[in-house]
Amino acid sequence: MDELVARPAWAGLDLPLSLGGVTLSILPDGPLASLAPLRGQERAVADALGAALPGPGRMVALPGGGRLIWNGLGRYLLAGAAPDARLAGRAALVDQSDGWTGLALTGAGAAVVLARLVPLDLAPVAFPAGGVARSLLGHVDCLLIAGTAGFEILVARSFTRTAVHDIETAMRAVAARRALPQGPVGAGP
Amino acid sequence: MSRLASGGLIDRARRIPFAFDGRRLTAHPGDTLASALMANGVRLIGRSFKYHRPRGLIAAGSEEPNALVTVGAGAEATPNTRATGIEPYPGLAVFSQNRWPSLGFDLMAINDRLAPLLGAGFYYKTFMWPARSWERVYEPLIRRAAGLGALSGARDPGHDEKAFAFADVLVIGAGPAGLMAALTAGRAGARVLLADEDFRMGGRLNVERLEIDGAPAVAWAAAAVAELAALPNVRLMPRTTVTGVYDGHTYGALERVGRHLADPPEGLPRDAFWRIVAPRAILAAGAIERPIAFPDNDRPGVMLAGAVRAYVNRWAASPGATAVFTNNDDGWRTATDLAAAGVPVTALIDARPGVAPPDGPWRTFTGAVVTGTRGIRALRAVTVRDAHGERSVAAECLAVSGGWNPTLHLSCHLGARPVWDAAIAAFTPAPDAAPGLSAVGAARGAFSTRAALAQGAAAAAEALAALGIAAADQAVPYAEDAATTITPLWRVARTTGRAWLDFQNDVTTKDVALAAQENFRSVEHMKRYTTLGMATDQGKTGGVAGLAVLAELTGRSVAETGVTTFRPPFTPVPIAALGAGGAGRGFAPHRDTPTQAPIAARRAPLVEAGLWRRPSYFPAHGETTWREACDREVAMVRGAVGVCDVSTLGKIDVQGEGAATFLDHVYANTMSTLPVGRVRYGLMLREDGFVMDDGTVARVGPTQFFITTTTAAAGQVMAHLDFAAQCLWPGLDVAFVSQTDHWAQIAVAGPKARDLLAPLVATPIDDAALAYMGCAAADIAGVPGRIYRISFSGERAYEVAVPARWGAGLFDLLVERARPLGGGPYGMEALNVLRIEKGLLTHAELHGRTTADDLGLGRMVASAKDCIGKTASRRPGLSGPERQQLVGLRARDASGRLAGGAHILEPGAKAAAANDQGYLTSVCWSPTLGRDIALAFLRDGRARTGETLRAVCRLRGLDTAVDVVAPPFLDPDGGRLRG
Amino acid sequence: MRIACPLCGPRDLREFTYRGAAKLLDRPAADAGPEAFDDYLHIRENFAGPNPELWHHEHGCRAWLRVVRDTRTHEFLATELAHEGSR
Amino acid sequence: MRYSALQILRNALTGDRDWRPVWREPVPKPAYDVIVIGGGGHGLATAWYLARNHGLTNVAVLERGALGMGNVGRNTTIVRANYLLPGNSEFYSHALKLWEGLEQDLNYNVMMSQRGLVNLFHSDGQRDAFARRGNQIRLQGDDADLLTREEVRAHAPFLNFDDLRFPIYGGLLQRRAGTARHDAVAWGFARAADLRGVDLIQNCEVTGFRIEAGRVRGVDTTRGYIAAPKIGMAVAGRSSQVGAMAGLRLPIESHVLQAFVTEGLKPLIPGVISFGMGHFYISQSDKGGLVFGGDLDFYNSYAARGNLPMVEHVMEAGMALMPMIGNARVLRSWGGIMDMTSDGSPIIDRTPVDGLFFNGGWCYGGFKATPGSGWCFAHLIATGAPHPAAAKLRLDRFATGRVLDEEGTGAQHNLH
Ligand SMILES: Cc1cc2nc3c(=O)[nH]c(=O)nc-3n(C[C@H](O)[C@H](O)[C@H](O)COP(=O)(O)OP(=O)(O)OC[C@H]3O[C@@H](n4cnc5c(N)ncnc54)[C@H](O)[C@@H]3O)c2cc1C
Ligand SMILES: NC(=O)c1ccc[n+]([C@@H]2O[C@H](COP(=O)([O-])OP(=O)(O)OC[C@H]3O[C@@H](n4cnc5c(N)ncnc54)[C@H](O)[C@@H]3O)[C@@H](O)[C@H]2O)c1
Ligand SMILES: Cc1cc2nc3c(=O)[nH]c(=O)nc-3n(C[C@H](O)[C@H](O)[C@H](O)COP(=O)(O)O)c2cc1C
Ligand SMILES: [Zn+2]
Repeated sequence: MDELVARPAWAGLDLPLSLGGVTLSILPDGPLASLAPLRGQERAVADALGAALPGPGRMVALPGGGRLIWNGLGRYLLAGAAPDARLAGRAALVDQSDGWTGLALTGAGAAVVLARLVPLDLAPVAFPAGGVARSLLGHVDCLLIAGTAGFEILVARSFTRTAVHDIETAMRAVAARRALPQGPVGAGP
Repeated sequence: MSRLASGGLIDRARRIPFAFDGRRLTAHPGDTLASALMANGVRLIGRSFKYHRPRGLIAAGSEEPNALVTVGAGAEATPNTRATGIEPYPGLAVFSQNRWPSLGFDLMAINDRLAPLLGAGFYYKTFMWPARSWERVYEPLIRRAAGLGALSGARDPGHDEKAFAFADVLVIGAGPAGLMAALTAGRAGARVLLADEDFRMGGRLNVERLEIDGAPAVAWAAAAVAELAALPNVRLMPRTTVTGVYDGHTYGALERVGRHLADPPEGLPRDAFWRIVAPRAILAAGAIERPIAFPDNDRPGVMLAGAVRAYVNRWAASPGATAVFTNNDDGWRTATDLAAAGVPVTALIDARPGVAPPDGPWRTFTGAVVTGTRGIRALRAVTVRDAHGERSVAAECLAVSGGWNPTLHLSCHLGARPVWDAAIAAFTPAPDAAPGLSAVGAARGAFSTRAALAQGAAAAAEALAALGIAAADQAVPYAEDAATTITPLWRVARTTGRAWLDFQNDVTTKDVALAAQENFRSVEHMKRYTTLGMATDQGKTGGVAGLAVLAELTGRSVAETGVTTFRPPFTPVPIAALGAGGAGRGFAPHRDTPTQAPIAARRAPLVEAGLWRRPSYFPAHGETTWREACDREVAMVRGAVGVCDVSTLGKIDVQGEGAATFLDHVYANTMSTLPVGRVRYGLMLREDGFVMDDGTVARVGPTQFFITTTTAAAGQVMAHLDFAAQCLWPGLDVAFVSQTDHWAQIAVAGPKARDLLAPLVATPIDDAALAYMGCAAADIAGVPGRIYRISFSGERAYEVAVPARWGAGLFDLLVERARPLGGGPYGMEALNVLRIEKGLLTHAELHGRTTADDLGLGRMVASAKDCIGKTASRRPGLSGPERQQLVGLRARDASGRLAGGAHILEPGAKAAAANDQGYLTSVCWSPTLGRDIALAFLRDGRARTGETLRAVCRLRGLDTAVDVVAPPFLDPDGGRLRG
Repeated sequence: MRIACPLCGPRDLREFTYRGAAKLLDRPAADAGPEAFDDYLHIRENFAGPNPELWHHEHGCRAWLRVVRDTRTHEFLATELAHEGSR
Repeated sequence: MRYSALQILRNALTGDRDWRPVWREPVPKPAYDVIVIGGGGHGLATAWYLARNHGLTNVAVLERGALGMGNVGRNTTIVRANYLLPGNSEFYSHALKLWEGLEQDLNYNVMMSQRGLVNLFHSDGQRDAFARRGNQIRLQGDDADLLTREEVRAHAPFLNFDDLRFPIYGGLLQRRAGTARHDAVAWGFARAADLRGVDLIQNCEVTGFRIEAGRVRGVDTTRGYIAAPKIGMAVAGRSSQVGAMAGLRLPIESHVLQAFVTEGLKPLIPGVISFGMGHFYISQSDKGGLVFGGDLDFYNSYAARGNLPMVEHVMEAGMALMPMIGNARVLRSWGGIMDMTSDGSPIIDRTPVDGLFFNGGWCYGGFKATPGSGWCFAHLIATGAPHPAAAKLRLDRFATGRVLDEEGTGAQHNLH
C-alpha cells in the first residue's frame, strides 16, 4: 500500500523568523487532546492524571510528562502525553493532535509584538509565566500560554497562515520602531 | 514675520528644506510647519470653507481652524492636515487647498461678495425648482464648492497599525499638571502611561516665560520628562492624542509614528491607533484660548494671544508688529513677552474699563475694543474704539484673548455635561464625568501653574490610593499662582460687518442671530442650522463664544443655553489608522484546508466559501470554459468516481450520558434512537421555528456522536450548542468540542467509489459491512481514520476522514488512483450541480426564512419529543398554501435559460407584485437532464407539480417556460445511493 | 467596554457576543403553548436601566454569562455564569 | 412665508429682517383632536399628513426635547425602496414616491438627491439573492439593475478590484435611491405642519397615559395633562418605555447604531455604496463629509454612543472595500437608539387600547420611511383602518408567524 506523506500546517511558511530580537517559530507537535471531565468525574480524572485540574487561566505539569492546560469552560487540553487509559469513561477525550498549530514567540519584545494583536494585558504582573488565556489574535481565536522567554500561541490549524502573517506584520512594525533614531518610545510593554 | 535672532526651542544649526505650494522654504528641527511658515513670512495659508476668505494661522495647537494643508501629492496626498501638527522633514511638500486657480487668486472668492445671499441655511429655502434640477444643476454646483481638500482617489501604499496598552494610570497631557501627575504616580511605582499630542512634552511650560522652583519652566519640564523616561514603569507617548473615552476605562489614542520622518525605517507605520485600558485616568489637557468676535476678525494676522506667545517664545518666530486685544489679565503676557523678545508691540487694548495693564513700549487702551481690521490678504491695521472714539492702530498681528476654555472634551464622551463656572467665565468638567477620570490643571479651570502642579500631584495621589498603591507625599514645586481675572466679552457690540465665530465653516454672529430670529433657539438647532462647531476643529476655538452669543440674543444665560454634545474623536483620526490591517486581504482571516496544496497544484480556480477558499473546478487539458470542466466532472461522478475535499464542514464531537438527549433537543428529528455505527440526516431549527442548518449525525459509540454542520453555519451552530447546553439544559451531562480542524474529510462519490476505496481501507467496506448511512472507524491508507457512507450527490459515496496532516497525501492518492477508473477530482461547481439534480439543500434554500414544511421536511419535526423551534414552527402563518414551498423546475425547452433569483409568474400574468408566485434559489445546467433546472420556492408548490409556469428574471432579460416537478430530478427512490 | 468574565477576568468587548434578554434562560416547557413561546421569543422588557441579559464569551472561555447592565450608562452591575446563576 | 430664491434675494437686500420663525412656540392647549407623541421624522410627518390629507389641524406633536434631535437628526440619510419581502416592498415603494415630490409639497429643500445606491455582492450565491431582490423591486414597479463587476468599476473605479478579501462580483443598483438632508427633513415637515396650525410642543415629555375602560383619554406630560381621543406614538428608540406607560408589551429592543463623518472633501463618492460582506455603507454629504456606518454595537443601549470594536470593524471594512479613503479623517462619531423588532421590520398598527396607535420598530431603516410612515400612520389615525401600503406591518405578525425577516436571521432583535 502507498505510504501517505504527512503535510504539516506550516508547510510552505518561512519559519522560524527573527526580527528585531523577536523570534517566531513552530512548536514541535506531539499528542494533543481535548479533555472534558464528565459530570461528577472531576476527582476521578484528577486521580487518573495524577494532578489537580488547573483552574481558569492555569496549567499543570503532569507527573508522567505532558501538561494539562485549562481551555475554557469545563475543558482542558492534554498536551504532550497520550491519554491515560484510566480516563476512559471519566472524561470526554477528543483527539486534537491535528487540530491546532503551536507557535512560539520569544525574545524580549514578544509582548510588544503581541500587543498589536491580542487584547490582553501581557505584562508579567498581569500575565505571569505559566498563565493561560483564551482570547483573540487579530481576528482569530487563540490560546495563549505565557512562558519565561515568551509566549506559546495555539491557533486552529486552518488559521496557521493568517496567524503567522499577522504576527510577522506586527514583528516588522516593532522592529522598525526599534530602528528609530530616538529609540522605541511608545513601543514599550 | 521672521525668525528672531535668538531664543526658541529650535536647533538653528540644522536646516530642513521644505516646500509650500512649490515655494522652497527652510525650517529647523523643533519647528512645526506652522512656526516655520510664520518664520518664513508666509501669512496666507488657506481659504475658508464657504466664502473662500484668505486665512492665516490663528492658533499653535490642534485647535487651529484655518491652516489646513494637503501633505504630499499623488496617492499619498493627505488633505486637511493642520500646519500646527506637522513636523517638517527634508523634502516635505505641502499644498494649500480649497482654492482655484491659486491661493493668492481664488475665483471662488466671489462667494464672499455673495455673502448676503448665502446666510445660514439659505439652501433649505431655494433650489427647489424645477423639480428634478437638484441632482442635475444645483447639487453638483454646491458639491464642487464644498469640501476642503481632495482625496487622490488612489490607494496610499503607506500602512498603519493598531495596538493595545494597559496602565494603572493614564495621564492625558504633559503640561505641568500632567507631568506632576505622572511623576507622582511613576515615583510610587504605578504603571503610568503619559500621552501628549505634542512631539515635545511640557505643554505651556514650553511656550511661556515661566519659572518653576526658581528655574526656567522649560528646564523643569525637560528634567521631569527625563526622570519619567528613566522609570521602567512609565511609558511616554509623545505625538499621541487621546481621541476618545469609551466604556470600561478604555481610551482611544492616535500616535503619529512615522509621519515626521523623511526616511522612515522600512515597515514603520505612519500612525498607530491605541486602545488604552486604565482604571484611572488624569485629564491634564490644558485649555484652549477663545477669540472675540468683531468685524473682519478673520483677517490673516488676527491670532490668539497665547498662540502668538507660543510662536515667539518656543519657535522664535515673529508675527511682526503686534497689537494685543484682551478681556483678561492673561492677554497682557503677550505684550510683555513679545516686547522682551524684541517684537514691536503697537498697542495693548483691554476691553475692561479701569484695569491697569502693565506698562511697556506700547499704547495702552482700557475699556476699549477692536471694531474692525484692515488689509487684504494680511492684516495691516486695526480700528480701536474707546470712550474717546475710534482710531486706527497699525498692526501686522492682532493677538486676541477672550479667555480660556478648559479642554474638557474627553470628560464628556460618556455623556456628561460640563458645568458653567462664572468666576472664570468658562465651562469646566463635571466631577465624576467619566468613571475613573479626573481633570486637573487648566483642563479643570485652574489656570495658574502652581494650581496645575498641585492638582496634578493630588489627582495622582488619589488615583494611587484607589489602586492601593502606597505613595510618599510629593512636594509641589513653587510657581506663579495668579488668579484668573476676566470680564466676559464674546462679541464687540455696536459694529457692522461680519464677525466670525467659527472660522473654518464661516459662521458669523449674523448667522447666529438669524438662527435665533427663525426660532432655531435650542443650541443644537442653532448648531445644525448655522453649522457652527461642525467643521474639522469641532468648534474648539469659537464654539463657546457662539453659544454665548446665542444666549445673549435669546435672553438666556450661557449656563441655561448649554453646550452641544462633545463626541469622539478629540481631533480627526485617519480612517487608515482606525481601520489598520483592514485593507485588502487583512479584512478577514483566511482558512486553509488540509488539501490546499494538492488543489493548488492542479490549478483549480478558488472561490471564497466563508473564510475558506475551495476549488471551483479542475481544468483539464483543452477545456476553455468552466462549464466544460463542470459538465465533465458531473459526468465523471455519475459515471465513474469523483474525489472532493469536504474538510470545511463543521465537525463536532459530542459525548456524555446526556449526549443523545441533548441532540434530541437541538435536532428536529430524533437522534437518541440512532444505532451505533449509523448516520442520520439532521435538521436544526431556530427557536422561532425556521430552519437553521442541516447536517449529519453519526453515532460512533453509545454515548458519543460526531455531527457535521454546513461550512457556512459552523460557528453559529457551535454558539447555539453552547447556548443550549449552558442556558437551556445545564443539567445534561454532555461535552462537545469542534474537530473541524483536526480532520481532513474527503468525499469519494460515484458508482466506482467502492472500487477506488476498498483497496485503501483496511477493513471491509462492502455493502454488508458498510451499508448506506453507515459509519466506522477504519485504517485508511495506513492512517487511523473514519469512513462514513453518506452522499451529497445521489451516487454511491463515502466520506473518509483522516487527521489533517494526512489530508493532502490522501487527496493525491485518491485522485491518482481514480484516474485508471475514469475518475478524478471535482470542485464546487460540479458539487452544486450534483446536489441540485438530487434536490439537496444548501444555504441558498436554508436562507433563514424557510421552515421544515416549506422544504418538504415537515415530517422530520418529530412529534414524540420537544425540540428547539417546535412550538414556534406550528404558528399558523408558517404552513399551508400561503407559503412558498420547495419544488423543482425544469426548463420546458433544452434551450430555455434559467437564472437564480428569477421570480415565478403564471403564463400570461402581468409582471406585478400581486402576481408573484415564488423565486428560484439554485439553478444549473444539468448535463444529466440536458437542460436548465432549478430548485425554487413556489406558492403552494407541492400541489402544483405538473403545472407550466414562467421563470422571469427581468434583470437579465429572461422569461422562460418551466415545468414544476417534485425534486429530486434524478433517481427518486435512491437506487444509485444504495448501490 | 469591558466585561468581567467570572472565569477569564475583565476582557474587551470584542471577545463577546451579545444575545439578548436573560429571559431566554427561561425557555417555556414543551407544552406551554404558543403564547408562552411568542412572549419568550419576541416580547422584551427593554429596560432603560438595569437590564438582565445574556452574553457569550465566544472568543474566550465560551461560557454564557448572565449579566445585569445599566443600559443608560453601560455599567455592569452583576456578572455570573449563566449555568450557575440563580435562575 | 413661501421660501424661494426671490425671497432670499429680498432678504439679502434688507439684512435678513423678514425671515419668520420656522415654527411657533405654542403653549399646549388642554385638548386636541389628535396627539402625536414624538417630534422626530415620523411624528412630524404624521402631523403634516393629518393636516394635508385629512384636514385634521387641531393636532399637537409632543416632543420631550427639541424637534428632530432623535434618530431623524442623526442617521446616515439613505433613502431607497429596494426591499425583498412583500409587506416591506410596497410600503417603501410608496415612501420613495413621496420623497420624489417632497420639496415642492413642503416648500422646503430637503435635498433629496437621487444619485443611486449600489449594493455590492461578492459571490455567485449573493448575486442570485440580489437578483431575487431586484426582481421583486421590479415587480413592485421600482427600478433595479444588476451590474457586472466591470459596470461597478465604471461606476466607482476607486473600489478595491485588486485584492479585496471578498472580491466584487457585481452590484445591484437602484438609481432612484439616494440621500436626503436629515435635519431638513425634520424641519421641513415641522414648518409645513406648523403653517397648517399644528402645535409643535417642545420640551414636553409624555410621562403617562390616562386610559378609561380600554379607551385612551389623554396623556400626562411634563407640561401638564393634555386630552385627546386619538393618540399616535412615534417615539422610535423609546417605544418600549412609552408603550409600557399604556401597558403595551412590545417585540422591541433598543440598540445603539453608530455613524461617522469625515472632514470635508471634494466630491468623490457617487451616491451610496454598500459593502455586501462587511456591514459598511457610505455616501458623501453635500458639505463634502463622507458619511458612513455599519452594524449595531449589538448590545441594548439607551446611551446614544458606542464602543471601539464596532468603530474599528466599520473602518476596517471601509479600508478593505475602498482603501483610498484611508487618508480621510473621521471628524465625529455618534450613536442613535434603534427600535429593533424581532424580525427587523416596522410596525404601524392599532393597539389593544382604543384610540391609541403605534408606529415604531423602525430599526436602522426608518429615515427612508419618513414620508411613507407619516402618510400611512395619519391614514390609520384618521380613518381607523390601515393604509393598504402598510397593511402587513402588523403587531400580531410575530404571534402568527407572518414575520417580515429581510435578513433571515430569525427572532433575535439585534441581528437584523
Ligand atoms: C446612526 C443611524 C443611521 C441610520 N441610518 C439610516 C439610513 O441610512 N436610512 C434610513 O432609512 N434610516 C436610518 N436610520 C434609522 C432612522 O433614523 C430611524 O429609523 C428613524 O429616524 C426613526 O423615526 P423618527 O425619525 O420618528 O425617530 P426619532 O427622530 O428618534 O423620533 C422619536 C422622537 O420621540 C421623542 N420621544 C421619545 N420619548 C418621548 C416621550 N416620552 N414624550 C415625548 N417625546 C418623546 C424623541 O425625543 C424623539 O425626538 C439610522 C439611524 C441611526 C441612529
Ligand atoms: N493664566 C491663564 O489664563 C492660563 C490659562 C490656561 C493655561 N495657562 C497656563 O497653562 C498651564 C496649564 O497647565 P496644564 O498642565 O493644565 O496644561 P498645558 O496646556 O500646559 O498642557 C496640556 C497638554 O495637554 C496636551 N493635550 C491636550 N489634549 C490632549 C489629548 N487629547 N491627548 C494628548 N495630549 C493632549 C497638550 O498638547 C498639552 O501639552 C499652566 O502653566 C497655566 O498657567 C494659563
Ligand atoms: C448626514 C450627517 C452629516 C453630518 N455631518 C457633520 C459634519 O460635517 N460635522 C459635524 O460636526 N457633525 C456632523 N454630523 C454629526 C452631528 O454633528 C451630530 O453628531 C449627530 O447629528 C448626532 O447628534 P449628537 O452628536 O448631538 O448626539 C453629521 C450627521 C449626519 C447625520
Ligand atoms: Zn471567559
